[in-house]
Amino acid sequence: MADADGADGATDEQIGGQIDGQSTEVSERLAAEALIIDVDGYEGPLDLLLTLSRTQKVDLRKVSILQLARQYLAFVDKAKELRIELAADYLVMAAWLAFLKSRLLLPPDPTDEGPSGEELAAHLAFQLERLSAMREAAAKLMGRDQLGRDRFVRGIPESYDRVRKIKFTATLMDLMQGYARIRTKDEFRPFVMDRESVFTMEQALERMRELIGYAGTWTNLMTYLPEGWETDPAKRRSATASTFAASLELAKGGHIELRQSDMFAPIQIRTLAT
Amino acid sequence: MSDEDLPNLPEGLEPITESLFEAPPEAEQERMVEAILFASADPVSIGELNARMPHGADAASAVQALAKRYEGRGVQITRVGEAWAIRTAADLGFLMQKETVETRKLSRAAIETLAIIAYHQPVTRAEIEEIRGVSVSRGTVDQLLEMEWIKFGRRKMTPGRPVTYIVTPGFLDHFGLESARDLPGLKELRASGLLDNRPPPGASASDGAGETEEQEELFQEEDET
Amino acid sequence: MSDEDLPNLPEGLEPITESLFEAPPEAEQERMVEAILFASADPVSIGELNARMPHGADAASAVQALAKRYEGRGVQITRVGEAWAIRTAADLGFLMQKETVETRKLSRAAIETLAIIAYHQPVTRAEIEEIRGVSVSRGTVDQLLEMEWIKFGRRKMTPGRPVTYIVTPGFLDHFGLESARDLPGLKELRASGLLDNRPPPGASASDGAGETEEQEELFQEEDET
Repeated sequence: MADADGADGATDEQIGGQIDGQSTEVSERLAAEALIIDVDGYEGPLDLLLTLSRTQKVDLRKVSILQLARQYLAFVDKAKELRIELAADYLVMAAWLAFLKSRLLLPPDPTDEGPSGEELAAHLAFQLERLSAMREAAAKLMGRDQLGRDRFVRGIPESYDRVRKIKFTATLMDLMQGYARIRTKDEFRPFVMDRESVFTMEQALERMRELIGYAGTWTNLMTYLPEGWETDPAKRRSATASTFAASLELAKGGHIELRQSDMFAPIQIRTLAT
Repeated sequence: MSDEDLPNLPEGLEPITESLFEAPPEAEQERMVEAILFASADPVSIGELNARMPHGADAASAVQALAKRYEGRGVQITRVGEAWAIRTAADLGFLMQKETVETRKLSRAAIETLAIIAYHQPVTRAEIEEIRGVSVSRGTVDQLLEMEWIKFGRRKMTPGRPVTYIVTPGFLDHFGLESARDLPGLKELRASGLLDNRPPPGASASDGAGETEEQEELFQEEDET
Repeated sequence: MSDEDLPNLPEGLEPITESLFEAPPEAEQERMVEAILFASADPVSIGELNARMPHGADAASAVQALAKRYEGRGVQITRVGEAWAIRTAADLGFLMQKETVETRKLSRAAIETLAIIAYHQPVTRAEIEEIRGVSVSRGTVDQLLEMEWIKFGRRKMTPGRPVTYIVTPGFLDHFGLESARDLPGLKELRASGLLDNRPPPGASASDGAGETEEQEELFQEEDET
């Protein structure tokens, strides 16, 4: 904490200068220079207050906040007089301390619900003590045996190899499906619609468009079934359905007309003369 | 595997697992911990030690035995949070000019901020600023984060859910602390109430109470381990 | 620095250097060597040790003493050319490897081979190939053997006396089966709708039954062994 001590010394002088008041211009200018340097050296108004409080040379808990406020305000006045630009933080603190000073000096106003001057002063004392304690703790921390300075790590660390081991696994489902795949591989194929005995409507439409031109007279729809599809029941069913659907499509387009004389009677179609 | 895990078998029948994964004798476990710790520059956790040692080994007690064996030697078996590392004895630092790492000189602000985080963790930036009475520059916190001496803790349950900072195992390792509880003067500071988050008079006290509890918890956590 | 470097002084006159830089006790020298060897990034020669240690120290004998102290420990003080270093004991090298296990699905060929063995055990390689309709690579069988899911059964009483394969208790354990007979039959597989295939044309309960019978017979044989 050599730094802080140094700051202390400087502040002592500077406070002394203020109290002396009427000194020569030269010493005033020297004091002004000291102030500029010191303001730069402080880490904010609380730090400045802490430094000022040290001049009281008493336990931080017993520091006279009133006296401290006076010292701080005197410092700020001096700074203004010497046209030192003070950071806003310092001025806010000055205003607050001026308020605190008035609170401490005037008898308490019973109508005021805010915290009393004593409470505010006690909190400020706590803040100062806490900051001081943290500074000491920081110094103790930095005084410990540090790694890379006092204590050292292994100079030749042995990086250890990562051995990758692959573990294979399978589920019962994989096993069963695998077996089924082999045992049924002759017939096995992915489940898809059996295209072999399906005659699609597109196919039927294409076929009928070619043939329709010749159907000037009423013709049985069943005669339009493609060759080879009439006998196998599955094929016949598919071809019939698609041919019928195709004929409906053609009728919708106005290419043909349909008729059926009775229920389950043959469906007949013919081209519309256009 | 502990003994409790083994099935009760009729006398004379050895469980197969036992013979397959017999834990190595204690002296051997100590050698293993010794080898692993010597090989690593970073602290190694008990969990990792156990993972690397044969099944059934008890790294925790082997480490303890090893630490005892190295008492007073040129290197020390040191505890760093949940992990263990070997470090040279501090009194021999003078021999190591060659190894000395030139660390970036920390500013006064950075050192104070670090101390505040260590003693008040988990702590928000606003709390650090209140304690120091001055705003904390981003660079200061960034530098400490970069050095991996501090890291983000969980967010505070206060409006805005601000992030908190806590110190890392790297911090403990650097300053030779077994845990945050071993910070110098921590007990005295706590006893004197200087680590309490005392809100300024007139401010609501509720925030402060919660914080202290959380802090308590954090140090407690350290205690238990 | 060796004794020869000291100036010859008249008898009775102690050289000042000697009293100023008294050599540390032997135990202390050992600690120093220990710390230096530990922290140094390279093996350290006796000359360098002497240069780094306080005046009057005898690094060579300190190294010897330290090496003795580490005999049988997890790390060894090893000579590397003209220099000395701390190294992991050779028998503990295995601790310096970290095994990472990666789980992968068994290949289709391996699964099919395994399934055939499970359903048809004991089964020869020729039989597996006949059932699969493709040749079985040596690697596939070796892999299953290595996984300890299959093992050799007894030789078949056919020309050439080929070896057979059967599944292991490890296999049953992995698939949660009491015995290979618990494997669902083809019919059940189909009935469960797990398989996207139609029964073969004209297929037949008889076909399936025959299969099962055949299998049953095989398993019976298995049981006897």
